[in-house]
Amino acid sequence: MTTTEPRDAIEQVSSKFGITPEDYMLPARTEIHMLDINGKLHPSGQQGAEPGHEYPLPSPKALVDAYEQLVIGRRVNDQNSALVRQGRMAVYPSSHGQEACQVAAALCLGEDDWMFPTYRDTVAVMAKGVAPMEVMAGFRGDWHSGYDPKQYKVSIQSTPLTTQLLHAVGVAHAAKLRGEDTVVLAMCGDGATSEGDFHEALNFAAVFNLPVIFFVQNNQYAISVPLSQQSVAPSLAHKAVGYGMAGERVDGNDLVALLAVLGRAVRLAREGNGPLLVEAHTYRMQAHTNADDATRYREDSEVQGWIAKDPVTRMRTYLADAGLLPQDTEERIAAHAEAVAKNLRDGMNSENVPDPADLFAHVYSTPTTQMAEQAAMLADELAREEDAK
Amino acid sequence: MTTTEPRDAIEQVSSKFGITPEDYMLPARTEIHMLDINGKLHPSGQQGAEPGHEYPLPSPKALVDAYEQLVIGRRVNDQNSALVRQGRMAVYPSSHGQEACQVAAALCLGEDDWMFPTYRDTVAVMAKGVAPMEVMAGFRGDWHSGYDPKQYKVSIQSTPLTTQLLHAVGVAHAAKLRGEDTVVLAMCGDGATSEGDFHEALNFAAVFNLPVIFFVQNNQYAISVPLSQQSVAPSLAHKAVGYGMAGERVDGNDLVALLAVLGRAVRLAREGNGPLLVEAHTYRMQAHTNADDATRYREDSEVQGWIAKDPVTRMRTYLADAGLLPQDTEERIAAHAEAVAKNLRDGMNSENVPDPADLFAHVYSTPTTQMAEQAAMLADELAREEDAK
Amino acid sequence: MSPTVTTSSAANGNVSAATAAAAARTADAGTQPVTFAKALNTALADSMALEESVLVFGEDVGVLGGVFRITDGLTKRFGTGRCFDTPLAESGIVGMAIGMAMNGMRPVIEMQFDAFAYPAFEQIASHVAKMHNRTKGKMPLPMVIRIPYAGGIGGVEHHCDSSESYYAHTPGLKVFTPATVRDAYLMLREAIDSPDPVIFMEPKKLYWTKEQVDLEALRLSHETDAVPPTEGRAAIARSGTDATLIAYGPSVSTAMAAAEAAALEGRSLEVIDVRTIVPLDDATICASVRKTGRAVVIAEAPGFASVSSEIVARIQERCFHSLAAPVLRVTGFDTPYPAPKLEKYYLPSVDRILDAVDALQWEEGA
Amino acid sequence: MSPTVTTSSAANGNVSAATAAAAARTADAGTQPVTFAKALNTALADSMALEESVLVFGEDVGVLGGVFRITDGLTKRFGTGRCFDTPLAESGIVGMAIGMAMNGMRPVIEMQFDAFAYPAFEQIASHVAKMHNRTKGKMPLPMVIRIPYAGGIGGVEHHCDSSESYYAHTPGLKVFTPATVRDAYLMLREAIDSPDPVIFMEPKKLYWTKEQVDLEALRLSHETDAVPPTEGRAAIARSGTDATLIAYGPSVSTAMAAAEAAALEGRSLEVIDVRTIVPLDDATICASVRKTGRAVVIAEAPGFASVSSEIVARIQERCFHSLAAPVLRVTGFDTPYPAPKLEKYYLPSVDRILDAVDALQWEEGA
Ligand SMILES: Cc1ncc(C[n+]2csc(CCOP(=O)(O)OP(=O)(O)O)c2C)c(N)n1
Ligand SMILES: Cc1ncc(C[n+]2csc(CCOP(=O)(O)OP(=O)(O)O)c2C)c(N)n1
Ligand SMILES: [Mg+2]
Ligand SMILES: [Mg+2]
Repeated sequence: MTTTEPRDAIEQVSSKFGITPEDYMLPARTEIHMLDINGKLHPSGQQGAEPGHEYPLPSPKALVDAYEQLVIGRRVNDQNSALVRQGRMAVYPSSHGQEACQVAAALCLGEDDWMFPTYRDTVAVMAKGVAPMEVMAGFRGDWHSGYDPKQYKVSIQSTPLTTQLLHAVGVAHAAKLRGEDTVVLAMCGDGATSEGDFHEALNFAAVFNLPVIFFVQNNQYAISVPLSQQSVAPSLAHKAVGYGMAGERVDGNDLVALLAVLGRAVRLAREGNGPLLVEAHTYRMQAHTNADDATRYREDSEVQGWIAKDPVTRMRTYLADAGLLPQDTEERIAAHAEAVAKNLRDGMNSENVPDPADLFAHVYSTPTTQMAEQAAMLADELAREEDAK
Repeated sequence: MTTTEPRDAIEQVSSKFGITPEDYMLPARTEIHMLDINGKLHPSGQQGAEPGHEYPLPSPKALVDAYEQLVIGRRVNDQNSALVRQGRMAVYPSSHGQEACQVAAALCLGEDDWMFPTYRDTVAVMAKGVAPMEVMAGFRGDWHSGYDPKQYKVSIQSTPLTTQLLHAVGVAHAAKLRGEDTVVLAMCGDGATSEGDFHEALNFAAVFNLPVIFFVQNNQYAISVPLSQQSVAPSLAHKAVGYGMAGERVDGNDLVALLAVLGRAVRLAREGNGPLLVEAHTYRMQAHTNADDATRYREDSEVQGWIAKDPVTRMRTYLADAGLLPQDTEERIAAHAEAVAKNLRDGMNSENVPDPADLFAHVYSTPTTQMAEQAAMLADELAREEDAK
Repeated sequence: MSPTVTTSSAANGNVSAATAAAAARTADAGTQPVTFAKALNTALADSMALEESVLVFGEDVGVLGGVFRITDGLTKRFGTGRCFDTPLAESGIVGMAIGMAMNGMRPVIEMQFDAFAYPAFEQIASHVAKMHNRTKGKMPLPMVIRIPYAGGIGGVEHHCDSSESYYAHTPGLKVFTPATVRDAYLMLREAIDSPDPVIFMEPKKLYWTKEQVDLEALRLSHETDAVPPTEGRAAIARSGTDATLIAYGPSVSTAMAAAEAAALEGRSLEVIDVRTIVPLDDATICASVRKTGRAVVIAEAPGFASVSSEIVARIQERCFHSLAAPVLRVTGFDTPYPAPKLEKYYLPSVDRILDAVDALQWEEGA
Repeated sequence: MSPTVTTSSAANGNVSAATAAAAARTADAGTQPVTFAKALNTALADSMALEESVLVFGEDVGVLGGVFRITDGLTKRFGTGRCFDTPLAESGIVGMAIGMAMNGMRPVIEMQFDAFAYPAFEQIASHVAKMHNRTKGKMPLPMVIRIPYAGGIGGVEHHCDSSESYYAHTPGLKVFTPATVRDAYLMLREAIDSPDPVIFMEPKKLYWTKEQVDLEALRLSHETDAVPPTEGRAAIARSGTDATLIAYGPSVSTAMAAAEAAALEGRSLEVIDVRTIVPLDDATICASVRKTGRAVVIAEAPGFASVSSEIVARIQERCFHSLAAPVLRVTGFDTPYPAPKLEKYYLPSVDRILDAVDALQWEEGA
């Protein structure tokens, strides 16, 4: 990784591209899109990129691998929603409709790169390799989080909005200070961009010239609040300018474009060009969570309009047309997805009873006197209950 | 005031100017400046504005009135710094060197318009008409704030950085809901732009299309931290873009340019075109406060360089050259400034002993039982002390 | 789970028996089952109808009506100028509300959940709490910050904090927390009318509980000052003679259930519903403890350095010689709020309260 | 104002007399007057020298050395990679520190003043406090948040808050506050070594106080484990028999002065310096109160729902039958911290402490 003075980074990278810093920071005039809604590839000059800055098409292998994750992601979303309906799980914020973003977020990263996901990014977390049943611990109410962030380089799925972007900045900063070339992908939604921590995270990343990709899934809603009441900027990607950072927007239902845009962003960041902001336009096809009633704030016709843009269908059509999906491949992928779903079902159906003593075991590294006292009190209470039986 | 849908405001106003929304939002390519450092007027085409968007020169009367406030402002700063050195006052964050910004901030507003100042904006607060000794209550340690914000439409001088910008947004929002055409000027420093509340305030103002001017005095330092460690954006005015707001930067030591830029900003806001962000480039000539030692973090040569750009000298030269400063005017202004200074000296020299009972009187509108109990306890204690004498 | 609140006449000396009886008569007429949520919703609507300066805003409070539906129908009835959604930023919401209160409005804002008020902590602690004092009363801030709080609903992390102690410890804030449907209505109206800022803590597990009340009669009582204020007046939710249980918000119903269970065993417990944590009604609490000689304070929040510590400290400061045993506490543990499957071990339970009552040194005492 | 701390052997049962004597010998050699600020500065430097992962950052901590000069010289000695300024954003500072701690560093960050930590409240309450627990210990967060706090320096508003109760009430945080120069050094080193996040509250009025200490000897003692940890161990700052004064941070010196004054009047007061508010050393506090039968708790913060309430509550819960009088409190009033000219009326004073001691029912008691 080259170490550049933050103030010079934008000058240097923009001159590499032969453009002004402002043009580097401002997103391309339109979003980047590679597949049209029928799964046909847009001609290279019509993919939204500024002339001379076209994105290369990812390799066939990369595309098929990504498609496999896409199919699994859809299956995970639908399986989990079903488990919620069956009462096996308390809550699941589904990313149905956003699976292309989820998959690209995981696949653009190298093994030592970190991801900072939100509650909605379960599919991305699994696609980065976290064991599904470890991911599900939180949703089934066993414990707040069930996997080891260090092992997978995936932080816990953050509930307090946008707070995790700052943690991402810290992880990148620590890595940079040690001379490691780790890239960090930090995820949030459109609504979350309004929080103060969004601003602080982007500014810190820019000032310290850190390799962080801020990846905003603009799914048009923050629970019931549409984007128009969240921001009146030309796009969320335009927010990059205020931090001296590059922004780009991309069709969030187009897995090919996402792989291209996030791929380049990761490369630029790893090369020491500082952070980038990528906004993906997508749509939350289901309610915010199962506890939400989306009919109160949006028309069904709007939802229907997005079915035509479904990321899975588009990708399947494209790959099939390109001859990249022979029947055995399709079958293998379908079987894989089914296996994942079965694993989720089996896992959720096997009862897990957390140990009440755990309440006190992890508040501090070593329980304090107070923790020990309170643990003893509960243990005594439970013992007496046991005796009374 | 026309009521425009927030999303359309930028489209409408930019089309009025015959430019694209992005060009409207991005500041002019350079800062706006009207006087050069020798007090000569730049030719109209060389004042930094985009061609066709030149700012008109304020009227002679406006310029002389502003100059009067400028001279008073300088005198206030120097008198207060002297009072601190003499131990008559605990602390005074001087705006020496920034008086042009201070004066323009006050004079661009109408009587019903509100101002939200910081600890450093004492001169602006006085220029808006707040009685000087009421302003000084805080600095002499009598009480946290000494004037009635409603009476003067000047909020208390805010210490927690950037928090006041949101209050400004609320005042503007309330006025707008009642159909009043109040404009609100919200002030902060360069360092303060890094706080989350800055982001939230600008976004709220833009989303609700409120008539708020965010006026950033970029004096190059946040205590010891230079701008380069605060932001790597091309300018602070560029932050406007991320909110769908217009930005402009201006020479903050050029009172003529400041009056022109803030004047137009206030007019645009009052006409319903939404908020604007104005960044003034200036310099904090003295230490952060008397408690600070600026030699620890900046070279004296840097400070010296800014003496040549002194806002008072430049303005005086310009007005004198233009024949707008006959001797009697100069004398009247000098006498006025002296009178203000004497008033400050006299006020600070007359001892004021706050009443300890006030500790409890204003925590709630009507003291609670607890307040009454604690007030009685203190009163009893003081009575016993008195008896013991 | 619908405790009947008997207002203590000691605490409300200024209500004539006649007025109270009249109110009771009116109440009987249109009484029907009403949820806690509906009472709050009606209080908002009634306040907005009466006073144009009352505004409601926050996250999802507009067309959705709030994630708990407390603001349901307000945008439709009063327009988007009176009840509206904001961008997603809590400091922004509180900060903007401050400015609105400075400029003649009475904002009533919603924080979506307890832990999501924390981004606004600086605005609350440094401005909401202090504006009136720092301007020597020249700039009052009539505003209400509604915070759904506490647990018992199997919520995920950050959705179940009992955060009342942070606010109670901050001078300049008033902190209200109703425990009954009737109080939900009356206390919210009172909070909105208050010239001081009020942190209005709503026990979210109570939103769906029902009580027989007549909202129209309550409206009339409130608007004609026929009911005494709740501010600074604890309610004696149940009379008793042997020991006093002191609770508020979500814990009142647990305390009532414990008192009922204790009664079966022949022990008469008095239950005090604190209602307004700030200002606290020392008088009612102490009068009860002086009478019973024993007390247990119950709260969901972690006990350490909390409102429950304060109540214990005050009782022993003020009623020391009436105490037959130390004042005990039954609170949440000093741990983060647990995941759903463990919350039953965390929350103060009837059994745990009864254990504490049993521990009040009955042999040695009076 | 430089109280000598005699470490209670009760609280530190594991220190052999020999080790203590050895430490005392070493200490005598290089002893010189050292300010509280210098002790903190040296603790930071020694930790950084020993351990590469220790980083220092915040507002103005780099070339300026912090507004109180606690980080003076660190950038020069360790480079801008180890001690550096950040943009002006407290949530950003804490949030970035969390990420650094997640990725192998031990950040020690400075909040410039007490009230300016409030913008970071969400990061502190929802993440710093909870990360270890929510990951079942898989993701510890070794980090220290240094907060200059409390008053007595004639500071303007928002610069004198005693905010320790907010943190003490939040499970998962440890809260340390030294009252002596020696403890300033040792406790900061201990905080930096701690695997858990520590809120390190520095009483700003003590920054310029001096004590005779040998910093090099302290360093050696710390690095060779020759001194017992302070965590969870209150210090008996002065021994006495008639009543116990319990204080921490800025109030310890006031309590010591009160004890001295009381001694002149023939009353023997024991003074306990709490040192670590979380975890709290119940044992030492209760042992003292059981011995003396009387106690006054002293703190600058508003008393309501505070650390001082907790200490009172615990004493009466645990030592009820040893108490000859109610435990009293001398605290800041329940008002915002006042402007400089009024702070002398607000702060716990020697006289007010003596009044409280006088009120401990000496006639009726044991
Ligand atoms: C700080 C904070 N405030 C409020 C909430 C409650 N909340 C949870 S999700 C959500 C909407 C988020 O919208 P967006 O960022 O667009 O993400 P999406 O749910 O659409 O993926 C809200 C308001 C929260 N979790 N954290
Ligand atoms: C929230 C908050 N954090 C920190 C501080 C301490 N502080 C006071 S002034 C200041 C620097 C502000 O710099 P800038 O915004 O550029 O304004 P200037 O002082 O230069 O006018 C700092 C860090 C504060 N007052 N409020
Ligand atoms: Mg969204
Ligand atoms: Mg500055």
